[in-house]
Amino acid sequence: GQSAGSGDASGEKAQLRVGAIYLDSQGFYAGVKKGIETTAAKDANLKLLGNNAQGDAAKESSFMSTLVASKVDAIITSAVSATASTPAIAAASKAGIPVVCYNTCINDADARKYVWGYVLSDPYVFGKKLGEQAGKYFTSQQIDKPKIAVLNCDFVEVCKERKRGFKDGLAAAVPGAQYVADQEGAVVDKATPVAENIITANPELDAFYAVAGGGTLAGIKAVTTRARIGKTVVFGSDMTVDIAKALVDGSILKAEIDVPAQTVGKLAYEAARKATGGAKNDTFIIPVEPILYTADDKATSEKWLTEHSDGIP
Amino acid sequence: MSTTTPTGPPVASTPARAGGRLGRNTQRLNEIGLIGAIVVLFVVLAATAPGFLTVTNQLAILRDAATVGVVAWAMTLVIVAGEIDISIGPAVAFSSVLLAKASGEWQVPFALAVLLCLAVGLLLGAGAGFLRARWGIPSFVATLGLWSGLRGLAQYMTDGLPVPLEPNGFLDVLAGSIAGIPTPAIIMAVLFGVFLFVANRTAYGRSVFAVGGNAEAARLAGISVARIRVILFATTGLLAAVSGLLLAARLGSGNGGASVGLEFDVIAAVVIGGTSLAGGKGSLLGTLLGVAFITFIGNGLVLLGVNAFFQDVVRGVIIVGAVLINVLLSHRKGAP
Amino acid sequence: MSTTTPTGPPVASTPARAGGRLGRNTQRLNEIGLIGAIVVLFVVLAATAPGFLTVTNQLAILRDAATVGVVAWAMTLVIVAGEIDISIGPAVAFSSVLLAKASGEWQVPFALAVLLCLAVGLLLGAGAGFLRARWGIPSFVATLGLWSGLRGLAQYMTDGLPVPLEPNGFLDVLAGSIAGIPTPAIIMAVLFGVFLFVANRTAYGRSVFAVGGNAEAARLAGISVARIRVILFATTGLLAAVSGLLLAARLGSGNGGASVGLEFDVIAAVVIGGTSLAGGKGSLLGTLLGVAFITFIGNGLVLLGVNAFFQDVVRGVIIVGAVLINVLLSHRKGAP
Amino acid sequence: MSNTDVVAEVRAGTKRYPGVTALSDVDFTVRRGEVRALLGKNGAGKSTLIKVLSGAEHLDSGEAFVRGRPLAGLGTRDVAGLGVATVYQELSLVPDMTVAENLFLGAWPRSRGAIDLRRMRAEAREAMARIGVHLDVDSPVDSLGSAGQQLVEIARAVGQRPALLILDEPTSSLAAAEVRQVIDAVRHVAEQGVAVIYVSHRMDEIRQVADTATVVRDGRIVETLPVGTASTQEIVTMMLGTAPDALAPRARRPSAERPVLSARGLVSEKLHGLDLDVRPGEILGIAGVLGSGRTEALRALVGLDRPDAGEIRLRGEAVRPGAFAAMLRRGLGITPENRRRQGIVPLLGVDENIVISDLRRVSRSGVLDRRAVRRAAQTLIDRLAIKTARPGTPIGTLSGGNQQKAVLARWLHAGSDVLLLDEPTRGVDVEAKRQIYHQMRELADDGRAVVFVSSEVEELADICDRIVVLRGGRAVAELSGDEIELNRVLALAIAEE
Ligand SMILES: Nc1ncnc2c1ncn2[C@@H]1O[C@H](COP(=O)(O)OP(=O)(O)OP(=O)(O)O)[C@@H](O)[C@H]1O
Ligand SMILES: Nc1ncnc2c1ncn2[C@@H]1O[C@H](COP(=O)(O)OP(=O)(O)OP(=O)(O)O)[C@@H](O)[C@H]1O
Ligand SMILES: [Mg+2]
Ligand SMILES: [Mg+2]
Repeated sequence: GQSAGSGDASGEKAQLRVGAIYLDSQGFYAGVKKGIETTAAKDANLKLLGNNAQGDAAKESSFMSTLVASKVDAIITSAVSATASTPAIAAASKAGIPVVCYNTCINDADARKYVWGYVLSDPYVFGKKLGEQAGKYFTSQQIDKPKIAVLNCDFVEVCKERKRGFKDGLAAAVPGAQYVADQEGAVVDKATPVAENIITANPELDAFYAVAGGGTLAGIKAVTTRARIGKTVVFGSDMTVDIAKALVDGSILKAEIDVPAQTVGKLAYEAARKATGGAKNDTFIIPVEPILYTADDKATSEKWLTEHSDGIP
Repeated sequence: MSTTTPTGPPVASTPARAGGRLGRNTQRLNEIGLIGAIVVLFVVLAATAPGFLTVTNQLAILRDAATVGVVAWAMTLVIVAGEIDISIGPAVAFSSVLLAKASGEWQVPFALAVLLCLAVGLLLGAGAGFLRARWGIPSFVATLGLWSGLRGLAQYMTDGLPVPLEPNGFLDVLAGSIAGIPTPAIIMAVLFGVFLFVANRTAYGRSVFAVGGNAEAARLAGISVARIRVILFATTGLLAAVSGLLLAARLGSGNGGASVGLEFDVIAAVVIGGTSLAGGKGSLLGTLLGVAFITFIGNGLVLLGVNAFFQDVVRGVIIVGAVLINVLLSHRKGAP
Repeated sequence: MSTTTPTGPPVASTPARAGGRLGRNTQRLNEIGLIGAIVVLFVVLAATAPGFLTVTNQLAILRDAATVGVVAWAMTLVIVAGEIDISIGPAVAFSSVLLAKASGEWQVPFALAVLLCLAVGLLLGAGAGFLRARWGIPSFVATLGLWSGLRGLAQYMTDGLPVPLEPNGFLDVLAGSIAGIPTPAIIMAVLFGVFLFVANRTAYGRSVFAVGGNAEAARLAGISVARIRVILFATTGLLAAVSGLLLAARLGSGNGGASVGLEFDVIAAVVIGGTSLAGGKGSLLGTLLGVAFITFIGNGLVLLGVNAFFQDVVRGVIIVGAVLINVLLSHRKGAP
Repeated sequence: MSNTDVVAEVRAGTKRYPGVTALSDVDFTVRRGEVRALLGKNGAGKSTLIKVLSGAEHLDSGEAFVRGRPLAGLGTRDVAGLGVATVYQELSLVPDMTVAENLFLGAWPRSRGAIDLRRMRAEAREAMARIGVHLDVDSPVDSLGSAGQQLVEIARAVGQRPALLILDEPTSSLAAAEVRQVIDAVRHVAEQGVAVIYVSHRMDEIRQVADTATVVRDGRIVETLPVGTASTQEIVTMMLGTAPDALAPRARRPSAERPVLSARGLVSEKLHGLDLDVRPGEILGIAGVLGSGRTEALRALVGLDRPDAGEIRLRGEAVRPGAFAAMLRRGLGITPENRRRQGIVPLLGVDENIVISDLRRVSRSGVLDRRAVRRAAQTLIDRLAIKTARPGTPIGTLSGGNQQKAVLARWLHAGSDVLLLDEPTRGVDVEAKRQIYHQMRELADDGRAVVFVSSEVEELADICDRIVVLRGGRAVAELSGDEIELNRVLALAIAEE
């Protein structure tokens, strides 16, 4: 029974329609998607309209306006950009459609005006925790001027925050850290040669800091192919099966920071569901703690692997 | 070279047939076929996609159509002339960045910043056209250079971050509606009228068809082929800049990473509309239908909740399918 | 594309002269020019980029070259035949995903999974070729369909996630080295030899040149133009699959989002190598140099620590610059 | 098929293209050792008949045989296997490939899977020698010029040692000396028992080469007759279906006016100090063998090429060389030698192909006036008797002669008063030729200057008021009025340096 006129509020609503927008095709969003979908599966008579903005604010805006125009009941989104996503989210809010952000959102002032709630793990904290762990590692190895190369994903704003957090966290323990390279390395196939070239240019490299999952894998690959195992280590972000395995192995990847994606999805969906019911949200931020995994604590990583046997983080 | 190029339509067992005499009828046939396809699509979506038929959604479709349509008119002429421009996506993103940077950081007065964007778009396009016209660099290569260069520049200038724009009345109008119709759609419609007129009723427009049909003959008949080519690319550059302004208004910021792959949507719309990549024939009406087709599909796929990645599969199949049907239709017509 | 691209050195004051007569000399000249450019580039990088001259870096360059090179040989013939294949990047990514899925989730024996990948690559390419050959769908459109469809499918099958591969000896060899030389480089070199022979010394290879130079003449001479076209695209499909295997081995996983934009690097290498997008002429030696040129630049830009975004700008300028220099060289030669 | 001498036969053959019946109920037979000319107007169906016999097209009804084998379902390659070798009307060579490669296109000699380059070259030389031609087998064919290319095509066909050799207008781009070469080769081949079908619009050539002629009109065979006994007048009447009009009036009155266009000391790759004066009110013929620089001379005069040295004056004023657009504006017009490649825009209508030379004339304040376009085109279509269904019919579907007239009409539309016509009668049938001659004469009478380049010395001698002979890029002789005589022009053009 799909009536086209879901716009009319009168009478019994045939179906609840929720739009979900994923920022790009990184593994994290596959996890969020799974989280949303498994939680939503419990609701009968619900249609989920998922879409992927592929990191493109123009595409996001177009999806958003399509969802708004067709009068969905709620929208879950990870905003492509703090500024560029604002008009679309504002339009949704003005059309009376509650918007729930997760992972990324628009700038704070506007978010509090237009967004019902924000499932957030603070990227600065995310980076900082890893930075502090890196500090511990270098201190324990008695390296006081480590040469570090960053594999960044600066085309996403969150990544810059993560990087800032990492640098601050590390500087607290190891003020002499030097950043000898800072190249884009977010997608594994592009990042691998870049990481290898960085080793070439900096033969004495002590560590890679990868701001995203693709870079983490690339760093591990490069250290392996350039026979720097035991000399260059990797601090990475975002969990995947390969990364968990590398942690268990422990010879290259020393620490990994991750936001549990499926939890984020679950929380975001629950928030959206509440919003459609007309509930108010006083706290605005719905916090999610990033989880730090280290090479020393293999058990946690192994547990992660069993819990995510389908490969979706 | 010279001696070679078979002028006719490319291939198939009956190379001569698809050609001239039937050119116009085939064109018409193709348009009727497309209208049929669009009507079917519309009915199917109306029946299956909740919210499709609402007025707001139809207006949203109009707004989205402009993203592809504005540039598609200019692209039609480029392709009719036997050329191609693959720099659209980066050019649009670059223009949005330029507007934001100029009116913000560089403190250029807003009206001037808008003019600057348009002028730069025009000049960049003209530059690619000049490389083609003066040095015979294939337009695919010349615009591939722009494709890579402008994307890089836009991202480099902004460090990959959106550059916020001060809101103002002009931007609000661009992002909003006039008399209930989305402004981009109005601009698209006006430009369509202009291009329809230019293509069919001006010396320039007819010269484009002549150049696409046989550049050497056009040159010997006194048409300045080089000038035409420069103007063609200058026009796509200009309209990409206009698209960039619309994008900036819509997003309230300049975005170096936006509009990835837009060039392919635009080219697909033109080709679905029956314009031949071999040059010499095509119609704006066809492109209009192609834009409508592509936009309906994009909208429908979202409303139907089709998996985001799978949408690309559907899109690929549909592009090839639509062109295949065009070809089959003209073959049938061509048979004795 | 096909028949389209205005043949011959389009413009300039002396269209007749610049043409064919000088074809071969020009080709040679272009190659000499490229070798010169590569030598200059090499010297500059050796002097300015730390670590450039090391053996490991030179081996890494060889490995990187294979990413572009393996497919570039097949692409050279496609372009010589007056066609184009823009589906490379998605085809490579799709093949890596297929290998990982088949050998993992679907529990196909590994050797069979490898064969499956190659067969599927071949068939997809042949399919695009068939659309071109049988129905005259421009190859740009046919492969645009694959471009969109395969990327979508690869991402859809994996949900955008890398699919881990069980390590095994075969993959280790593919990802590793033989006698100190990276395996991909060896594969690239062997394939280069094969293609060099095929292009110049076999009936198929010469037929490709004939089809690109004058398809109608080739048809009248009894060459099965349709068969040639199908084989051409089947070959790029197959080599894209091989590239996909190499990628999977290197990354230890299948990646639906990998190799974005690879098609443009491949086309750029071929075009920089002096092969004409208008079809009919080109050389594998030129493409080899084009691949070397592009790889050196990519390596050098990273070693020099150039801003990632700005690298795209440099790349755009260099592509156009290289082609422009080719053109200027042949013009000078063409002058009396 | 009892008669073993019959090499090829068509019985009740009909072939339709959309809108045209190219062949209708045709019966046609050709025997060993016979050279059969095919005659007919443009669009009569000659090329279609040939394509049917070579397997490039198939009959809609009726049957075609080669050496007794029905051709239904066979492709060009199969038919070639039966011993049919064809030289098509449109050049079918691959420009960037060498002479040797082109000679064996698609059938390169192979050994162990690879092309045997040495054997290929040797056999190529042999094949060229067989028709008495000596070209560098390693040079790319597009360095040869059209004569050389045509000879390569003929050598390719003859080299296949065919039972049936088909030549579709093999000489339309050749001049006297080369035509001689082709005719000798054909006779030589026929003497060895090969059947030959030979298409040409030149009657004198037909008389030299053919034994019998088949006249085709509107897709039907009118008659097959021995060439020796029929008069040209009779044959032409058969082709046209009516008695031909009188030839263009020979005026033979060189103009005494001051030159409107003159060149002094032009030097370029193929010109070596050319002097030339073009006067209003006359038809100036330019004679010369292939490669004597006629095309280059016209291209330089009109500003398409920039000569390395020399001066060009228009109405007494020196002009900047290479300023093509300016020359057109100042009243020059050129019709190129290759109509299909350089003349027409095939998909555009006849009307647009005509008015393209001056769109302003049919515009009002920048907007094309459709009625003005139609009117201007219709006037010229009527004046030149261009046969077209509608003014808007795509020009690519017209016969060669009519296309040529439309290209000429372009410059009448633009009001040009100096017309440079490069081979305007190439591949054009008798009737259209006559009409073109008449036009040229009318233009000259009207006080315009007409420059007429042709490889057919006969027609130059017939209609020009003055003839300049080019040799080696230089004007070596000038004849005017009654000095003009066929043999004299021929002798001057061919004479050795
Ligand atoms: N491929 C084709 N498609 C449509 N019509 C065609 C085709 N080929 C030939 N025709 C038409 O068939 C008729 C016969 O053409 P054909 O080429 O046989 O004439 P022809 O006698 O060789 O003329 P010419 O002397 O100009 O070479 C013409 O009306 C022509 O327009
Ligand atoms: N595509 C072309 N465009 C312009 N000019 C050409 C083209 N192809 C050939 N030409 C010129 O026309 C000439 C054709 O040479 P060809 O052997 O046919 O003798 P021709 O035209 O009779 O020579 P000429 O007119 O110089 O006596 C070539 O020398 C070349 O310079
Ligand atoms: Mg003919
Ligand atoms: Mg000539």
